[in-house]
Amino acid sequence: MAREIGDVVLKMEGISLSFGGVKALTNISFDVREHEIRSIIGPNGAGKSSMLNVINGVYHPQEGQVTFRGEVRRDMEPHKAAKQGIARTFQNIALFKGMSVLDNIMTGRNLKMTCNLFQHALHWGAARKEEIEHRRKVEEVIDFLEIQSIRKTPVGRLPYGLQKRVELGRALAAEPSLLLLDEPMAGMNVEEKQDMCRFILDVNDQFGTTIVLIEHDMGVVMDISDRVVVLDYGKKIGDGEPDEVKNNPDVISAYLGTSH
Amino acid sequence: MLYREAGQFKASYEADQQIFPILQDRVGVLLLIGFFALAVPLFADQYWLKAILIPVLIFSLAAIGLNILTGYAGQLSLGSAAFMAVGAFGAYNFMLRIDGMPFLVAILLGGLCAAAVGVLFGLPSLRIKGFYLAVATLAAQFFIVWALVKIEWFSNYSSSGVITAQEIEILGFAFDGPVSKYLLTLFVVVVMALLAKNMVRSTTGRMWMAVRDMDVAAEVIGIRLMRTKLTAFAVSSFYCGVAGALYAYTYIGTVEPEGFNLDLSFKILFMIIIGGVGSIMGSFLGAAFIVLLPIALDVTVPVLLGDLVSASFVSNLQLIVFGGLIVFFLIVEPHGLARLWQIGKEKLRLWPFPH
Amino acid sequence: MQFFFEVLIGGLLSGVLYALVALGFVLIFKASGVFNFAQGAMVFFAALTFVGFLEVLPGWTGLEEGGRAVFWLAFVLSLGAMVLLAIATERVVLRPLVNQPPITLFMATIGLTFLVEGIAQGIWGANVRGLDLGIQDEPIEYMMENFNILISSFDVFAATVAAILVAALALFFQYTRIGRALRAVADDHQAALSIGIPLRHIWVIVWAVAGFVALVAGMIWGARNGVQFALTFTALKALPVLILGGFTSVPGAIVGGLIIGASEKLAEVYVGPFVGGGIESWFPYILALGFLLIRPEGLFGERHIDRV
Amino acid sequence: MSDPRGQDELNTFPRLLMQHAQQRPNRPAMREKEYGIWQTYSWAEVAQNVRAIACGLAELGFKRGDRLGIIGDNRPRLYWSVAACQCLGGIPVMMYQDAVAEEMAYVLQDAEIKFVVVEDQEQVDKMLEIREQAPLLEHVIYDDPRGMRHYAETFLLGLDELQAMGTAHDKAQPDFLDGEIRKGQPDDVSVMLYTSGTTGKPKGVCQTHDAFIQSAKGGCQFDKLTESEDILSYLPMAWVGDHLFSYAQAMVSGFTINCPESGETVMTDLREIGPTYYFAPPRVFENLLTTVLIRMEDASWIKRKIFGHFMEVAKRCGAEILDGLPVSTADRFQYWLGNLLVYGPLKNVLGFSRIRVAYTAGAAIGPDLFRFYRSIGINLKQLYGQTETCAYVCLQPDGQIKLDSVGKPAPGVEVKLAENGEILVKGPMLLKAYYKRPDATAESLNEDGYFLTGDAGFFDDDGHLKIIDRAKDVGKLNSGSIFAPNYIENKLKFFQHVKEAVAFGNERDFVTAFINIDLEAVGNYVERRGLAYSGYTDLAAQPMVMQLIKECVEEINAQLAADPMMADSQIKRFLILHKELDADDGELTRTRKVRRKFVSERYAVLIDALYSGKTEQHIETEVKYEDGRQGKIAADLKIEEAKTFAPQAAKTAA
Repeated sequence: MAREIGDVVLKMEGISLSFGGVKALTNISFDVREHEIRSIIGPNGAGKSSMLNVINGVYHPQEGQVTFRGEVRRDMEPHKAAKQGIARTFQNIALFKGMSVLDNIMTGRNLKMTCNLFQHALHWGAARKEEIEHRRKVEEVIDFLEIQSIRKTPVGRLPYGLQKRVELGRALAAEPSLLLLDEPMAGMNVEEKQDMCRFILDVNDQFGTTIVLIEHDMGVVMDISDRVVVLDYGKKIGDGEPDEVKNNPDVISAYLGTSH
Repeated sequence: MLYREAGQFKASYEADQQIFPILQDRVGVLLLIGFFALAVPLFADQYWLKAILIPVLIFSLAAIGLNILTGYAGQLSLGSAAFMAVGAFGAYNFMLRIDGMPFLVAILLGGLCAAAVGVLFGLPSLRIKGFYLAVATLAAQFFIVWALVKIEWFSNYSSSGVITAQEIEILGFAFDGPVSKYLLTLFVVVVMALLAKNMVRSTTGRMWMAVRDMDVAAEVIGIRLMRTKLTAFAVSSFYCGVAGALYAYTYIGTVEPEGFNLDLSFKILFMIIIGGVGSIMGSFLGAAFIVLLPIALDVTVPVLLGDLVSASFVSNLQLIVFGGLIVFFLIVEPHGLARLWQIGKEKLRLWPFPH
Repeated sequence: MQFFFEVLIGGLLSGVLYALVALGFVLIFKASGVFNFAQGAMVFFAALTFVGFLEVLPGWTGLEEGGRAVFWLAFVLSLGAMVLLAIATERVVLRPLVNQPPITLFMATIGLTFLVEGIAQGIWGANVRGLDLGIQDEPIEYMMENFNILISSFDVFAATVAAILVAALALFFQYTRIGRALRAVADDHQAALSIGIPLRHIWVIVWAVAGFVALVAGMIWGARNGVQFALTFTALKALPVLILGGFTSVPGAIVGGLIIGASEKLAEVYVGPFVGGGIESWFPYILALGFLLIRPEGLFGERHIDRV
Repeated sequence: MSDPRGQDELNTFPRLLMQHAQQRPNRPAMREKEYGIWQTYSWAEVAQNVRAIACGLAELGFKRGDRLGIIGDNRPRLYWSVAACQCLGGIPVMMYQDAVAEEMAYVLQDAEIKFVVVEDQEQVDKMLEIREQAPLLEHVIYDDPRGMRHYAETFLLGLDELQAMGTAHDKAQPDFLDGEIRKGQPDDVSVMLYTSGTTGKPKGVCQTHDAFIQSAKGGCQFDKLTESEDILSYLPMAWVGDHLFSYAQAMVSGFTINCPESGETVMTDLREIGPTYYFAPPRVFENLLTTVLIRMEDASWIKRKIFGHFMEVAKRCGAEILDGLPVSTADRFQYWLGNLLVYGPLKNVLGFSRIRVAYTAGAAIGPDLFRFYRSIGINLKQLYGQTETCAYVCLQPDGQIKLDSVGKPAPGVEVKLAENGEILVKGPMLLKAYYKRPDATAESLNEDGYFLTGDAGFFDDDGHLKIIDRAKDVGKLNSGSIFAPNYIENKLKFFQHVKEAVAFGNERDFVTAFINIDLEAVGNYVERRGLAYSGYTDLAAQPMVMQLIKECVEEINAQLAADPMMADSQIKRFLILHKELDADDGELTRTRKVRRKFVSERYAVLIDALYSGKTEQHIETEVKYEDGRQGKIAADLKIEEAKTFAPQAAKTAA
């Protein structure tokens, strides 16, 4: 009854990344399997966000290689990653502030839209049909995330929790096969967290989307992840199923060392 | 107050995604167009047509062009006038050098020339942002004006690059009077405004705005920054180019490259700031405001202050008022007249409630 | 070859003046993050105010026309006017726009340009005025005789003044409390606030210093070419300098100014004739643009990493 | 009446539906706000879908006479399930979607339900929870498949799959369903609606096709409803009113019902649709008015002035203009101006600008509230009816609106009063029976075939019925005149400062009352006068509050004195209770009705004090807090005398 965890789709091998001499990631390797929820945890500054940025090509690692669906990617550009079906959300909400919820989510479908500028200008025939067809898809996302009542609200006016939801919506609109979530529950209250958890599980379950998740809330991570990678100061100190990781002495000391 | 929206429900996405989803707006806009197309030619005198309505329309078009680039795609440009010049000289040369060139095709080709030049000067936008880019567009401003003066071929070897627009004839009908020129301008501007509105409310527009609001996120969802920015440059310059061609053909008649100087570029920038950055409607409001303001000052100041003031005082006053208004709008209403209009409309929709 | 050096040195010397205007930009950008398009207008305003005072002061005070006293009094008064302008700018433009995106502030300074120009001409009139600083604008005989190179003593004077000014500013930034505070603000507004530096004061000071630089630049330019509206165009000359040198670098402004000054003159003389002349208006921009494509952050600018 | 009728006559709902599908196939039958737009279903589409669901149900083994449970919000497919069930000769049983699982279990058991159609996962979970208690339950069909992927239970089935099955079945045997529809008879039970019942367990009221069709027809003729009406269906499907307005009347007239997107968006959806025909309980109208007034408070003074002025105008002549009464030209002009500036925009913003007929019922509506809506030109009317009478007994005719009556007997309805004042009704709309409760059925219908409504009332001189109280609550004062506690309490509750009231007087010399103040309204009132208070008990004990309530009571007394039947019921003494009456403490029912008996026992000492002439009484009361803890509230309550009026004197004073 549970979803089938499949083969490895994403493989990170010996990734090292530094900014002007400061090492952000040191020789990190791990893999992500089809349909699984894979969490990356670690104290602040452990290099979690940098890891996501390497996966979808915002940062280019100095060493190591990333293999996605059998293809080795060097100097991957973010928009090419998007084309291959990788979508993501950001730690600090990166919505398009001047646009409505609907338009924000519509942008998520830009890769699937094929009409050109001239067709758009005329807004007739194919362009119009395409717009409507994708609006329908976007409405499904809106329905899925239960944000019907705010669909035409400018995102800047929304409370934080809802903005995070809209950002997830924009990522989902692309119908990604790999979804990278950077602290989707940061700054949320308990109820919002529960909702977000439910959405993440539903996405994973209903669409079979593989998810790489960065999250601080240990309870949530241990609950919903299939496997967890633990980073500390840019190095991998643990990797495995939640229970395994929980009892890993390195992980415990890293957490005790920082949080107390 | 005037709005009666209850019962205007949308049963299809077509209906929901109209440019004016509210019936009263649709009617209002049609009435407005009808008024300007039918009533104005009957009643307006030559001065109004030549000195106010035609320039307002042309500058509106140029402002739409700049708004596409700056307001929607977020790339600041200080060279709009130069692209107008390219359009004007382009159209002139097509008319001059190709026999039987239809006028409308010539201005579109003029616009395309401007678009090509726009893309060329837009190339730096791939690597540079913000002020740097604004400065780069100044290069376009200076270089283009210089080239049009110095390369005499463009002006058919006239002195200091002055060109005189040919007669306009479409399907055998000569557009020689102010009324016919006005109607022609109105037609082109309305059609192009509609096309612009369509662009900005479709994927193209959303990609522009995405790049404007947060380029990193835009790239991550698959938007190609280069292509998007260059498209904005091309479309924007095209609009400016067509506006420039109209400027030469239906407004001034005889133009020189120096007429398309930095001051004109600033004027267009002011139009979108005062009219509303990121609004097609605001482009019209801003153009009308900037064209009418000096006229209003010219008329009212001497009346109010009598002979005390000299002409130079009025022109300084103009500078001060322009400058002051820019600062004022940026502080008080950064989205300009369009936002004021929108707020007013919102109030009417919610009347009698305040919010 | 002599001709080449003449052109080069002439270019470098006018480059010094570009650098002076660019310096005003850099100061303000460093301290308040504002790209001050009105710097050119400030130069015009300062010069016009100065000559204006030179004209009216003898009548008001009975001091001897063209005398030293009038000169210094006019200088001090003009400086005062620039301080007032700085205060007014902070109060009317900067404070209400605090926390707005930089591009908005940039556009506001375009508005400010118009305001300042209008006010300057409104007060002093729009006539072209001459300005005599008492420095002869004639070739230095020594250079003439020994190297057969024509160099104006005025240019040398201007370069010297500019050099002194730059050095003074560098010392000011490096060794005074206010200077350090200014640098702190440039690095991090929040941090500056948290160590108790009143941001508003900093802004006023830095705009006043930029006003002072504008005054000096305006006097030199004005003495050379007459005090006229064209002074505002100095700002347009300074922009490519900034691109070249980087918005935040004082040395960049100076080196950039020299490069632009020299190359524009050389280009005008050696390339100009082949394309019809008058390329001074755009050549610096194209040069800067070409440079920009290679090094987007300018000569001395800091590379900026987008954090996501 | 029970003779089998002609097969083609439109005397059952399935036949009506099929008729619409032929006569007006392309007119919208239903709309639902979904995915951002109003998804529209034509009559032909509805018929098609209903056929599919019906055939699917038949495939699953649904038989004639079986009951089909239906649980969920107002969704088109749930309405279709109602019709589908009726096509097969089954009996739909709608349940309140917010009911807890146990309450549903009771209905499932009582109605012996084997099939249920539910809206979503939430309801499926409830079904799973009570499966043990409802052993008969065989199939649970869900409308929205969201989240249902991992439910492996074999008795679960998606409505999509059911429809697919049904479509195939209908294709294979097109005559099957037509045959089933033909078998349907007008006096078959068409629906079972459970009454909430203040006492005892809920009872299933069996209504026939004929009853609902006759009631719907009567109502449609009465208000001249056509196929072009739009109604917003947002009230629970299990409630008789929704079944009459959104189902029966739509089926009879062929108009369009509109389902909102969700509970949160009802107001927006209402505004978008702008219904022409609208129903809401008084509570909704009251909340709406409150929001209007609150929102107006933030308006600029000039707007408030305009609003205030034209509201005065409306008060003066609005209702009269609506009723077509003569009004001076000056007032007409003012009203016209007001309509332009205030009423029109206001109705538009609320979504009421297209309303032709609006009804309210279910509880007494305050005369000011009622008048407000009528005065701004909304044709709001009252009706009277019960589940047992298809919510169809009395209606207010256009142009003959009295604020405190429920109108005249509806077409085809006979109304008479029993000796004790109880209202008895007879007509085609009466229930067939209470399901499996012959005792209750017999009790509620007298030998002449009249239904005992349990309400007491009287006819005024124009033949309008006035409801005064529940018949069993109506008592007599020692003076022999009638004592109707509810009537008095309702009048008190129309004051915004009074939240709840309990009147006493049966077999006593005079009337007394307990008052619960409205914490928010009274709190605001005293705060504006600079008084601080700490909680309800403290607030209730403030002399200023006592004075405020006293004024209310005296105003009521003046009104009562004006009515010869009620003049003796003036409130002589009252007190303000030290705690709010609470359902958790058993003082109120879950539907917030006062449990009179319980209250009078619990506070017997207070009642004694009211009648013994004391001016103060100490009381200690046990309470249950929200978190389940027990506590005590003690207070010394002041007892106040109110001014009463002589019947004659009051006439001139009032």
